[in-house]
Amino acid sequence: MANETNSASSTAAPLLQVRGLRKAFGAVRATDGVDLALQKGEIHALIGPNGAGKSTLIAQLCGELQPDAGSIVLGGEDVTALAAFARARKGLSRSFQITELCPDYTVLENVVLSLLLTTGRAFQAWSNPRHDPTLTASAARWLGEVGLDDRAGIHVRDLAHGEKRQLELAVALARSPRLLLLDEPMAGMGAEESARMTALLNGLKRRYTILLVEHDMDAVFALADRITVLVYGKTIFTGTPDEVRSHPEVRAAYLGEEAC
Amino acid sequence: MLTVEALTGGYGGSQVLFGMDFEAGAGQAVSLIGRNGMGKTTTVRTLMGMLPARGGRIVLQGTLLTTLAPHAVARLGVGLVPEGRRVFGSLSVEENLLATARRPSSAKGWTFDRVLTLFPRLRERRRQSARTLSGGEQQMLAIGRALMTNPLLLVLDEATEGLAPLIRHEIWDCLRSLKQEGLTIIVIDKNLTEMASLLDRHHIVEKGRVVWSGTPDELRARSDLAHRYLGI
Amino acid sequence: MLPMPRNTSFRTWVGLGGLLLLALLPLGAGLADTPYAVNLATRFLIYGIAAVSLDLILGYGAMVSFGHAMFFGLGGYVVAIVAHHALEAGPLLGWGGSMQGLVVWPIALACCGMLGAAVGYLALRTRGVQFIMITLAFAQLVYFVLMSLQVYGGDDGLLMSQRNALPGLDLDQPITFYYVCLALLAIWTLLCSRIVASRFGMVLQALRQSERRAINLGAAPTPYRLSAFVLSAMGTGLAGVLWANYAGLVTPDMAAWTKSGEMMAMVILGGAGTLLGPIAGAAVFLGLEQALTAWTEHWMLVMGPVLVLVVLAGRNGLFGHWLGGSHGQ
Amino acid sequence: ADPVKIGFITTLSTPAGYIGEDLRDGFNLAVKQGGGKLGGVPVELVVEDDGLKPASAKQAADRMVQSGIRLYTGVNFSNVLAAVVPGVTKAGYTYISTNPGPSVFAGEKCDPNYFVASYQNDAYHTAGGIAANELGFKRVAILAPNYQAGRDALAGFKRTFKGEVLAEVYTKLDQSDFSVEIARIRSLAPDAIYQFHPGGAGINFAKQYGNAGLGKTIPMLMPGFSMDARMLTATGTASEGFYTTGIWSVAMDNPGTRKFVQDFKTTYNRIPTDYAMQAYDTAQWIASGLKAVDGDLTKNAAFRAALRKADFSSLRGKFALNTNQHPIQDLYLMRIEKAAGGELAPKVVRKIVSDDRDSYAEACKMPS
Amino acid sequence: MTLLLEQVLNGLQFGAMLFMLASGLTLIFGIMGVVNLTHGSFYMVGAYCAAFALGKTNSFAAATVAALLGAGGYGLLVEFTVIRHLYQRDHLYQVLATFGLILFTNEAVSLLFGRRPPLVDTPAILSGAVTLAPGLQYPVMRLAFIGIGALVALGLWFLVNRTRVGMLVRAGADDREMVDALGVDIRRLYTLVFGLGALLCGLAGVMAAPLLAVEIGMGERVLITTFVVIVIGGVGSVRGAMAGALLVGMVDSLGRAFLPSLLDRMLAPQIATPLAAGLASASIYALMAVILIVRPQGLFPARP
Ligand SMILES: Nc1ncnc2c1ncn2[C@@H]1O[C@H](COP(=O)(O)OP(=O)(O)OP(=O)(O)O)[C@@H](O)[C@H]1O
Ligand SMILES: Nc1ncnc2c1ncn2[C@@H]1O[C@H](COP(=O)(O)OP(=O)(O)OP(=O)(O)O)[C@@H](O)[C@H]1O
Ligand SMILES: [Mg+2]
Ligand SMILES: [Mg+2]
Repeated sequence: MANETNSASSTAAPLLQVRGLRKAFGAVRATDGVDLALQKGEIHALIGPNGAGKSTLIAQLCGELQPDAGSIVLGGEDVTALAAFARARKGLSRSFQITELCPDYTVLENVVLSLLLTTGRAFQAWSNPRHDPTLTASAARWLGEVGLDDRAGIHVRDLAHGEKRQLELAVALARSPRLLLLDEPMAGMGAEESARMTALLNGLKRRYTILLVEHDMDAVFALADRITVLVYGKTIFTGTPDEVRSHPEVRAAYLGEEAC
Repeated sequence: MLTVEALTGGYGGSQVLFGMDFEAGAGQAVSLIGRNGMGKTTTVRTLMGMLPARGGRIVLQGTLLTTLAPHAVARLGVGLVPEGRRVFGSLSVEENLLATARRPSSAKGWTFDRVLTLFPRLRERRRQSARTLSGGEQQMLAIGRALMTNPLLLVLDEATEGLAPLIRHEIWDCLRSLKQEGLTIIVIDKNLTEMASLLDRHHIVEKGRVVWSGTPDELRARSDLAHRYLGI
Repeated sequence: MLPMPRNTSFRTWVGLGGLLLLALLPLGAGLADTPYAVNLATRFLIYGIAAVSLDLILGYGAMVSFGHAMFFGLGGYVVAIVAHHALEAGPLLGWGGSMQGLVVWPIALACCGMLGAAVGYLALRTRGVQFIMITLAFAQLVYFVLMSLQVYGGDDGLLMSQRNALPGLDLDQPITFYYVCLALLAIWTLLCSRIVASRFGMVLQALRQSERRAINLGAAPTPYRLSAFVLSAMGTGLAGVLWANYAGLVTPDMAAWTKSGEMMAMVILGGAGTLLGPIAGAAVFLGLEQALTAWTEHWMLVMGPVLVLVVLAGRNGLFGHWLGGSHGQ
Repeated sequence: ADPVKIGFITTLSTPAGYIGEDLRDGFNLAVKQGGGKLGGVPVELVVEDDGLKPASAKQAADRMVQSGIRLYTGVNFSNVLAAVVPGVTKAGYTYISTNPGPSVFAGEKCDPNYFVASYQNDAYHTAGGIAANELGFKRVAILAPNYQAGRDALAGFKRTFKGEVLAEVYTKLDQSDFSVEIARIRSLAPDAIYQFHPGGAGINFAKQYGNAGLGKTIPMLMPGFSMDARMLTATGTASEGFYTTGIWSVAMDNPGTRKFVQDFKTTYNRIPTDYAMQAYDTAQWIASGLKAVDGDLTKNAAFRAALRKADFSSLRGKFALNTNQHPIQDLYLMRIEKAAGGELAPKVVRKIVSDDRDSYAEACKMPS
Repeated sequence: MTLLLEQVLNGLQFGAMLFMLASGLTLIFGIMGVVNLTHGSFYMVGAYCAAFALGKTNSFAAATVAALLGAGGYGLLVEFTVIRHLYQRDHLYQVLATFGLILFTNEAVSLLFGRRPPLVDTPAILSGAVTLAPGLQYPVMRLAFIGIGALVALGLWFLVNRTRVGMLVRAGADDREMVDALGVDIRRLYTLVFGLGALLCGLAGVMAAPLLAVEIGMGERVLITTFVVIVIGGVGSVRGAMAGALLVGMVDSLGRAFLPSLLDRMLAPQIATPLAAGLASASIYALMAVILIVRPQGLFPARP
């Protein structure tokens, strides 16, 4: 159900089309008229200073926050008014900047949960999903991908911070989403894990469409096809990594000396 | 300043620390680095008294810390920026900074104004409740909160997680000048290159032990170490 | 390498062992010449059903209902009222009433289900402490309604002078009634444990642990929570039905807040989120109360500290740790 | 021989616990005076707390029935009584009520094994209506909590009261502050009020009524159990001048009462309530029955016959049994006044009903 | 008209009494995160201590001191032995433990002080009534209640929102361990705040004692109503407790005062009387249900 995009239309029209999105908290305009288009199969990075409104934008895309104005179109369908769970069922998946997992479940169960909620048979009250070989095998495979295979039976509450971050990614990836929103997936991971996740995401390129929010510039420049820069709720620039790297305004507002 | 000797500890049934050894001289900056889940945070928590030490000693300026409660450790001058920010969500930015503040011993100490000058972003958000801050803003707040206790020893556990590059640079700059003022610093972070100019010593942690220690230059020279223990 | 929930087979064995023990109890009581023991044990079973039902939402869904006694009361009142009309008072809305369990019991459960759906729908708009209090509020409303039902005895309650009939069984026989209760408890517990381990149960528990995560995975919270709430209401209603038959009397205090508190105490005492634990919790709670009241009139002086100690000593009730429950931190 | 066991189920916990305590102690006093015997037969009291929960009481009763206890008493609330009595009488054992006498068991559901030593529930309230007439009150306001006994109370009063009821006020069951009702009474300015609130609520009402200064201007009339000895001490001077109705008072002038009050005071160090008196009477009555069968309760018919004779000297004076096995007795109007020692006590003003019998007896077809 | 005014004052006074209990509870419950059913017991202990001291010394001042010391001291004891181990635990366990404490306290009090409700008379300075308006006399005791309620409200609001203690307590509810790690002895702080809550109960106890029967179980009777107040007002905020207390006080009092005559005018008396009584009994619960359905967090939640 997740990946049935009409291929003919998807090459032409973007998978995600955001127009004029606005959200204010009192006097703070966290999202101030954002336009954004994601093509199917691209990794599109969203960068910007702290408090620029990236997480707020993601929250509106996934349906946790209702925008004040603007529209969100996913695969040709206007989803602006849909609740978060309904959007998730339409193939949207996200990771959280501040880890959100089920602490009393094991690592594997967390992934199984993610998978079983894509099957459309989640409201079934008899069989035990932990004994379902397709679910567990697929979940175990994803744990392998993020490097947590030896932690499968551990309760999430006993994991180290970095390991939770890895699991956070696995849970989001496992659903084979149509559109993946990643909010700082590398934050809290060590250098090795960051590199590993970068490689993993690189391998998923073209198969997955990803909106990537990240402050780890190595990862961003290694992965992104295009980069949008958000400052004070407004997009100031969209372009290829090279263009962004050399853009003076971006360097002043965000990168500092990093790009050298 | 701080000496950690043969420290062991862990959670409930599982042991995590198997004899940590390191020290930080007064006015020095040292790091704990290593892969995920190797026990860096556990070391910090044990140091702070948030977890009981099962063996070994932690001595701060001649005082044994291992039996003290966290607030007593903090009052000896240890300021903590915890992993995962842990700001007080229902307090405003201002209250977060003021609630646990302690008066500086010298005129040059940290005050509310000085913290807001370091992080202008926080000044803009003064009355906002900390729960609704962006991830990076929360991180700034956590650092500011620790500074407001005017510590002698500052412990930063992944304090730059989620911060934009520009801010990260500012923080490293700031730490450098703090060090110059005589503050002792322990950093846990993954940005080796960015840290290099601040640090006197690295400690690589592997499975609850320090397996190697040396200056940043020595570490740079030994690429095998970085590969073996840090996976780079 | 499939990590199964620990203790699954262990728990199954404990369950079966307990069932066997309970099944043999009347025999033992007969041998020991303490026929009253069967009566007492029947009480444990009835409250066991209520405790299991409450645990379903409390232990697995983190819906702390402080008003579950309303379903206990309603279930009891429905059968007692129908019996009252069948035996004494003449037709009710043109229906002569019935004493057939197979007719009346489902009606009672349906009533509880409907009340559960209505209360649950409204209460589930809130969380946490507010949920505790709004369920309490509804229970108090039910309590006041029962109090003011003057035709059905008001605060004096309503006697049910005869037990319901089940085909082929004589429920007036204490031992038969005991086995009926036991069978219902066993079936209900089995059903609940299947539900809890199922896909539905997995999502329900995920909603407890991290609602935000579950929603973003595509789970709509209300249908899951409401279904569990209704099921739980019906289970508690069943206990009320059995209680009315057992005691031959329904009173408004079946729906009082203290009753809800006692049910909660049973669940926690036995270990929330374990299903089997609450059954044991009910037995311990009632047994203790029974033993202490018979021993001294100052029994609360002992009972109170016992409850406190149980909380202070164990992380999850008396049996929670042992049964490997999922709840508690 | 083994002592005769008497099941004594009563409310000892909860705020109403003091009533159960007085019932138990009053009964025990009689046993103690008899040297552990009633009517020459050794008895053993099996006391159990019902926590004011009908279901718990029924549990306890069922257990005692199964363990072979044949004689029961002690319950202090109607709803608890309703739960206990059917099980006991169905088994063919005897129940003697020390306190409540609900109308169901006085009428159609009367039973040869069920006796009442106290009064039928309506008695005090119908007497209240008569007292109001005799005191010349024309316009009254009446108040009671919104539950069965409260509604029965006001209905009983209205049955005999001839004047105008200005307002019939039902208070909340657990209400503790009555300022609202008192303000309303003040604005209605009736000749008097009749109110019935048991336990703590009764104390609260009386205290607040007195403190609001109404005690002096608008007389208050109430059933005696709404201002028993203990409530009186807790209410203090606010209660001075209130009228009550009742069957007995500590100040009653007869030798039995003088001795009882004296003994009770020395044994328990407090003034007995009506409940204690009723329980004491119950014990004496049981003594007369036990004596007749020589402690053998299996002689059920003989025991019942002996009880029906009511051959004992009641502290209240006259005591006879109606066909429904409820008492026929006199009722008095009393007024709370300072006694010689300065303490407050209800003093008998006059007898207002002689040989009061309840109206339900006609509906009772007592099988013998 | 004066009747209306008087009934409004009655509502206010009932609200003030509820507020004194609710404010302490909202501190403990909303801010410190402990569902403390024992709260009503502190009130009872306060009232009993007052009655005891009054019986011994005949001085209301001594009674007040005894109530504050007794309730506060018992609060500290309970915190020290039981509650302090429960801050980190699920609400469920707090409910069970404090339920046990209620049973214990009730029985202990009845053993210590006997089952006989003791007498507390209104002190001389507070007895009598003042004329507020022509035809409107109002008891001084009740006016004092309203005044003290208002003072407590101000003081608490200041403490919670304007002092460092308030900030620290709220911070502790978010993350106890971090407050500790930043150098504040959170245990001691919590003990003191808990004691303060209990102290307020003692105050309510001694104030209520002249008006009400001092008896076992007087705590539970108001406990549920107090919870209703807090939930209506929004958990954890003093302002909310204030609003909730006034609302509940008014609805309850005015409902009892005017529902019967209102319904009498519209319906036949045999329907109107029981209906009015029933409605009055259920009014505050209905109020709570409606408010929670419209505003699930209550009127002024501390943490939106
Ligand atoms: N509920 C809220 N009320 C008030 N202000 C809010 C609220 N939520 C977010 N904000 C503000 O909106 C701005 C955008 O926040 P957002 O979390 O989207 O930033 P971000 O770009 O994700 O930053 P970071 O990189 O630090 O995570 C911030 O300044 C934040 O303080
Ligand atoms: N609360 C806990 N209970 C049990 N085990 C824990 C707990 N927290 C951490 N652990 C375990 O302790 C080990 C060390 O964890 P620690 O958090 O110290 O690692 P770390 O070096 O800080 O890693 P990271 O870089 O991911 O933060 C890990 O294996 C982890 O699974
Ligand atoms: Mg963000
Ligand atoms: Mg760490």
